[in-house]
Formats: sequence, structure tokens, C-alpha cells
Amino acid sequence: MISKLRADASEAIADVGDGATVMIGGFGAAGQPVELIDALIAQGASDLTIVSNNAGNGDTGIAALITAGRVRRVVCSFPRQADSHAFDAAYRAGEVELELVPQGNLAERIRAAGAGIGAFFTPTGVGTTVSEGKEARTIDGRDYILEYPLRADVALISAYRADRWGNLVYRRTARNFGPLMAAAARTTVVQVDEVVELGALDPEAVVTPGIFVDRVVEVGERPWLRAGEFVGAPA
Amino acid sequence: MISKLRADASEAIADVGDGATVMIGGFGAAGQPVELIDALIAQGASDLTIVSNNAGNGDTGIAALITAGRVRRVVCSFPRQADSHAFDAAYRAGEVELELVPQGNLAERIRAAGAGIGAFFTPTGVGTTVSEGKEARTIDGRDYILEYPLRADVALISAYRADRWGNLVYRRTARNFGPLMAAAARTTVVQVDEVVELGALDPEAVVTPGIFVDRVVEVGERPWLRAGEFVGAPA
Amino acid sequence: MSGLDPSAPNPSAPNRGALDRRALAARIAQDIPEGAIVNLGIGAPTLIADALPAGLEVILHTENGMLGMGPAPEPGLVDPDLMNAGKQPVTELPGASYFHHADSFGMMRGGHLDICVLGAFQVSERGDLANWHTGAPGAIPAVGGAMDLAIGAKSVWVMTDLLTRDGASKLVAACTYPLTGVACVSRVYTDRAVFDVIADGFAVSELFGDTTLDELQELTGLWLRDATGSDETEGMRS
Amino acid sequence: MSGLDPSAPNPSAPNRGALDRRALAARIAQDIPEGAIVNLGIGAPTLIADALPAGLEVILHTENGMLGMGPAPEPGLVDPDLMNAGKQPVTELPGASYFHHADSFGMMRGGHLDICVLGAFQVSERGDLANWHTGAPGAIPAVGGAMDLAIGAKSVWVMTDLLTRDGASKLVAACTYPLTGVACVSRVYTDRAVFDVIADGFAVSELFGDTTLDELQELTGLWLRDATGSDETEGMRS
Repeated sequence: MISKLRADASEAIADVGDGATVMIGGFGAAGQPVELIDALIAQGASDLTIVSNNAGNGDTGIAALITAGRVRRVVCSFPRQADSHAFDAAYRAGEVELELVPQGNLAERIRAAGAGIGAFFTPTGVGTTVSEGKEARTIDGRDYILEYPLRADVALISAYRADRWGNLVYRRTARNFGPLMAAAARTTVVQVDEVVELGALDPEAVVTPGIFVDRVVEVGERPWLRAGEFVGAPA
Repeated sequence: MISKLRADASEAIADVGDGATVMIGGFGAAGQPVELIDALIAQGASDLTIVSNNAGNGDTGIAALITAGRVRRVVCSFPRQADSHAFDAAYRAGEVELELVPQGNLAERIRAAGAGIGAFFTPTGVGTTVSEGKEARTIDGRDYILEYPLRADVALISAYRADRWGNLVYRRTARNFGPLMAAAARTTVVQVDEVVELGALDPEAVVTPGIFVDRVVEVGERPWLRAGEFVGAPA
Repeated sequence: MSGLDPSAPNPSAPNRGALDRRALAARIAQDIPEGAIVNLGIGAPTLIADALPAGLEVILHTENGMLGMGPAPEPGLVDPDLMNAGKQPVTELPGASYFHHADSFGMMRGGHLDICVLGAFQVSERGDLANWHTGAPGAIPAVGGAMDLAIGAKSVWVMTDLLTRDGASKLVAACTYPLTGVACVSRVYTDRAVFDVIADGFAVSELFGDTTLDELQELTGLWLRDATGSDETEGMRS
Repeated sequence: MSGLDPSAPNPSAPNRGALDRRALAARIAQDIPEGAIVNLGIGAPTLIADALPAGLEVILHTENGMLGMGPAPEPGLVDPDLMNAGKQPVTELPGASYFHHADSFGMMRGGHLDICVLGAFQVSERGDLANWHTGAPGAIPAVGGAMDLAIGAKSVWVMTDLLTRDGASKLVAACTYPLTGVACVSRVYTDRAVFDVIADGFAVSELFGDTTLDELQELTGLWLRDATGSDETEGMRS
């Protein structure tokens, strides 16, 4: 019988090695795999490259990973935010490198890795500083730059429900990078609110098929859902 | 109020012009927009380029379009089948050109058109006759060829349910090329079994958001579903 | 991203009938036709959503994977899994759909959005946009989805004050800040006037308050075509 | 695509314990571990599905957008929207999922399938596969998903008779038919023996019936390494 379920987050991320490239899902707090990141901090892997849309908010999640000195490099689209002080400090101190990638190119590069595409021509960033040093080409009258896949050793993502084959559904805008990262990493670890019986997910509505998932941890309803409290601006 | 609903198939495809490139969804009979193709035959547009996985089966659908002499060129992955006599005859008579594209490259080229990708490096077809004349490159030790987007003037696809904004869900393997073609054509026309109220489709399960859809025609339950009869091999 | 805080006063704009941000948002809303699929950038452009006429169906796209975005939720009904690009809580309208980031940015890059409205540091005469980075030494760059929106939407509009707080024109001959996109902006809505990007520079299609064309030329230091009497503007309702 | 009709007799195979197609399918099924994600090509390879032990969870992928494909439906329960790559009716198992063609072929190209089993016209010593086109003048080419499968799955296995109906070897020094993929096949299961593609040609890991290595070398005209006593084969259960 196939079962990708793991007892807890520590077990699920136990083999992440020093120097690994780790993709971390989420757009702000939505879809951020909080428990998996906490377990990674406790586990101790260092010299990490983090691929994520943001570079951490407040003092938890990616921010805590940076503060703990585990991150060598960040590949993201939007590091600077009102509460990105952990990244800001490490970056200014020269402790963390930054590769800034426009958000759509970031998503498409991750998608390319999962889909076996060797490189692709994108119009985003043409004529800007992010295109410096990149191969350029005009195709059918439109200008493009060539971008390469972004792969990872491990992806840590958060979804809403899973079955034991690793099929996933998400909730609302918490979907964001999850389906892309799941396909782009050698090992994909998912935290979910709830594990359901095989067959309980509607096959038409599965967003990430289990083929892309290696390990699933049920973390229960997420703390911030329970608290009814939003980490962004108040409503 | 937004409404993409049209009275019937004839109205929905009335403006297809001679010389148009028309994408037609479906893999075999599953997802084939039978009523829209019939309307296109009646409408009379000719000199068409058809982009589809197959080149018609039996005497209906794309096969009938070919028999009617309306097709100048076919871009597809699998023209030759047990019952592809319409295409076979026209091809051997030199009346129809064929561009043969491996199925995954076909899908990815259509996807690239919809997603604004200028070209992409694919490993499929390397070292085979389909790579002849194509730009080749080795990236990270793997060999690739460069493929370009496939765009269309019109896409004709079949889905299961739609709302008046054009949001779509499909049924089982009838999904196939529909979501890709919807995004790759200037005008996308969809036939559905059923139109439902706005808000009746689960937003988590919408497969083709209405942004990609221009016109929707409700055709009722498809004839071959009613007949309970399968067009392929008997069960 | 825009450097344009919706709630801040604008000390550089003399009070002579220049539009405040809500009035400018309402003006922009008039040019958005029913059925348009629109992305509103972080900051002031988000005000446009509230200015759309009740009952007019305009479909809002948010880069983080949603079409059919609704207004901010009632207090107590905040869903942490449902936010906009500015990471503010939003709601879901009937007809909404969710999708992942590759699909969301494919919608932009593939030219499927009708309109996006962005803030700006600078817009040049050929429609170059600078709105993501001042280029100041030591500043941490953050681009997000701005470059994808700039090159992707069918019409890219800018909403901004004409002048910076220091009185410098945001409309320029050539951008000095790092670019977001090249030749991508078609129209600039400012507190003083509406400008269209045309072949040889900016054309003024509409003046607010007692602003005059001469005054705009002086403030911007640019030659400006007078199109205030013309109907040949880019507005989608024309 | 394979030129190998599952129900046809194979006149060129003397009846000396060579495996018939169902027995060969059963032999291949033994090498598929629980949890493997497998694509079975059109024709004979589809027989492997029926040969998998009951209760063993192997997830079948079909190129036309499904994981978790089940066996043919009971008569009267055919769903025209649910077919396999050979356009035959199939069923849906608990745990199934549907997706569009770009995602389905991304699974192949991205290296997410564990095993695919394909038919063949020819396989060369370096693992080149020819299975889509005879190259005969006037033949209408049709490639379908064969090229994507050939370059995509982690292990590409071939299921075929060793000889054509005319007695020619399908294992060759170099393919003469148009290629499907280059250096992609890792193992060939034939009615006479199992061959692994190794650095310097084919290694025979298993002989069926009273077939001998010498005989295979004569039939194929190739030097063959004897790996029948070795455990150093590629089988996933080793």
C-alpha cells in the first residue's frame, strides 16, 4: 500500500542537507509551510539556498531561518517589505546573497524545471537591470530574454487536504507557488490541514497529483486560522 | 452584465474567415466539439489550418471538414488511425499539408502561445526527423531543440459546464487540450453540456477561467453520451 | 511599489481643483468598461475598485492567483488564505476562480488582461515605466510582479501625482530610475491632467481644475500636444 | 505504434518455451514495484496492467490526462469521456486525478514517471528506439506521445518479440527505421530473453525456455554479454 504520510514535520524534513536548495511555498502568509520551516530550523541544516516569493516577514518562518544564520542565498521576487527586517539586516551585513527575479519569471522558471523545459524566452524584464547579461532575442517582432529552470533539492509547501497518495487541494490564494514547486524539487514535503481517505478528493479538482509529492504531514488546522487573526493589514 | 452565452453554434462561429487557423480540442472523441465543427462545415469557411491532436476519425468532425475540402493544412501529432480515411485520402492526393508535432511539443507550443512565451527548449524529438532544421542546444548536459508557440485565430473546444463569465469545468479525459487551446486563440468558442448560474461552479475546481473564453454555446447532453455508445473499441 | 500612499496628503499639489486620490480613482473608473479584466497595482490604484459603479461587472485579477476578487471583508470574516497582491484581506465574488502562479502570470504575459493600473516613480515620453526601485545605493530591490504587469496587460495605465514631493515631474523625457518596462505605458492619470503616450511624446487629453497646458509644460519641462478638444484618445469607451 | 498486436500469434517464434505475450506481460509486471508510476504504451504493453498482482498499488498514467487509471469498464458502464491513449474505454480508481495535456506531458518530460513500457520496431545497442514510423515511402507518419515517453520516463522498457515476422532481429547495432528517441531504452523484454542496455551493448540477464546465449547471438548478429548469473541488472526490485 502506498502511503506518503509521515508522523511529523521533523521526520519529514530529517534528511535536508547542508548546502541544499530549498523551495518554500507561500505568498506572504498564505500557503507558507510554517510547521515545516520550524522543523527545518530545529533540524539545523545550514548554507541553504532558499527559493521563495518573499524573504520572510516578522520573526517567524523564513525570517527565523535567516536570523538563525542558515541561509546563504535567497532567490525571490519581493524581499523588501514593511516587516522584512531579518532579511534586510542579513543582506546589508553581506551574510545573504540575493538573486532578484521578477515574479512571473520566478514562477515560470520553477514550472520549467518541473516540466523538463531546458530554457525559455520571456518578455518580462527586457530593457531592465534584471536582463543584464542574459541572452536576448527578437521573435516575431517582440523582444525576449532567455531564462533557465530553477530546480530544488527539497520543496516545502502547504496545502489544505491530501490523501495517502499525495494528491493535494489548496485553499484560495494559498495555492500560489505550491503546485509549481512540488514538481520542481527532487523531494517534495507537504504540510496539510487534513488527510482524507483515498478517493475522498474529487479527481476533477485535484490540483497537485500525487506524482509530485513525496511526503505528507498532517498539522491540523493552521494556528492563524484558529486565531481568526490575519498577519497582514487589518480588515 | 457580462454574458458570453450565444444562442447556437452557428452564431458562435459565424465570423470564422477563410484562411483562419482553427484549434480543435479533443483526443479521439473525448472533448471533440462536434456541434461547433458541424456549424463550421455549414458556415463554409475554407483554406483552414487545423491544429488538433488527431486528423479526424470516421466521417464526422474533422474528417467531415477535410472531406468537404475546407482544410489546407493540419498540425497534429497522430493523423494516422484505423479510421482516418478522410485525412489519408486528402493527404495522399496532395490536398492537405501535414505538420507532424510530437504530442508533448504540440501541447507545450499551444501552452506557450497562451502564456506569452516566445520559444522554449524541449528534449522531445532530439535526434529524430522531427528535429530537422530546428535550432539545437545542449543545456546542463541535456540536448534540446527550440520550439515556437502555436497560436490560432479561433479555438473550438468542448467542456462539461460553464457559467456566463465563461468559467469552465471538463469531464475526465475530455479535458485534454481544451484549457491550452482556450488560452492560445484570439477567439475561443466553447460548447458545453450545461450552462449553470454564476457562482455555481466551485472556484477551486474551475479549470479554465473565463478570461480565456469568448463565447459559450449550450448544446445539451452530448449525443454519444445519450446513446451510451462508445466510438472506440467496445468494452 | 508606487511610492504613492493612498491616505497621505500631497503637499506639492496646490489646491486649485487638482483631483485628490479618490476623485482620481473615480475618474479612472469611468474609463473601465463592463467586462474588462483588470489588475490594480498595490497602493493608490486599489482605490479604483471602490469607485466602480455598483452593478457594473468588472473582473479583478490579483497576481497571487485569483480572478473575481471582491472588496475587503467585513470585520471578523477575514480569511488568511484569501489576500490580494498587497497582502491585504479580500473576498471572493460569484464567478471567481483560483489558479497557481504560473497560470496567473501566463495571463499577464500572454496578453489576457485588458487593463492594469500601476503607480509610478517616472514615465517617459516613449512610455517607459519606472516604478520598482529608486536605484539608491543600499536600497534593497524588490520587483514582485511589476515587470510582468508592465509588459503584459493590453493597456497599461499609470495613476500618480504629476509631481514628486520635491516638486519634480514624474513625466520625463527619459527615465533616470531603473526601468520596470520599456514603451509599455499608454496613459497616465495624474492629479492635474490625463496624458496619453503618443508617437512623439505626451498628449494632454483632459485638464483638472484650473490647470492649463502651458503650466503643465512648465512643470514637466516637456512639449505636450493639446488633445483636450480631440476625441482621438485611447479610452476604451471611445 | 508497436507493430505488436496483443492478440496475434507470432509465427516466427518456435514453440520451445519462448514466452507468449501474456506470459511476457506477467514477467514484466514482476519488475514493477509498489508505488511505481507507470505508463503502458499502446498495444501489447497494456497487457501488463492485468498481470499486476491484485492489491499491489501501481499508479497508471495515461498521456491523455489521467493518473490512477483502472481497467476496462464492465459492459454498459462505458464513459465516452474516459479513455486511454489507445482510445479504449477505461475506468477511474480511488486516488485518480485529471489534468490537461501540458501538465500530462510535463510529467513525462520532467522525469516524473518511474517506468514506461513501449513497443518497438528496433532497439539499438546504445538504447536508441525506433517505434513510430517505418519510413516506408507513402506511409503517413503518426508519432503521438511516443517521443515524449521515450525521453521522459526514468526507466524506458521495451516489450517486443525478438524477431519480426520476417525473422529479422529487432535488436540491432544501429536502427535503420526513423528514431523515436536516442539512447533512451534501458531494458528490452522479448519472448526469448531479457536484455539490458549497458555501456558496450546488450547484456542478457534472463533466458526464457531453452533459448541459449549462442542462439541469441546468432539471431541478432550482435555480441551479447552474459549477465544471466549476475545480479547487476537494472531491475527496480534489485
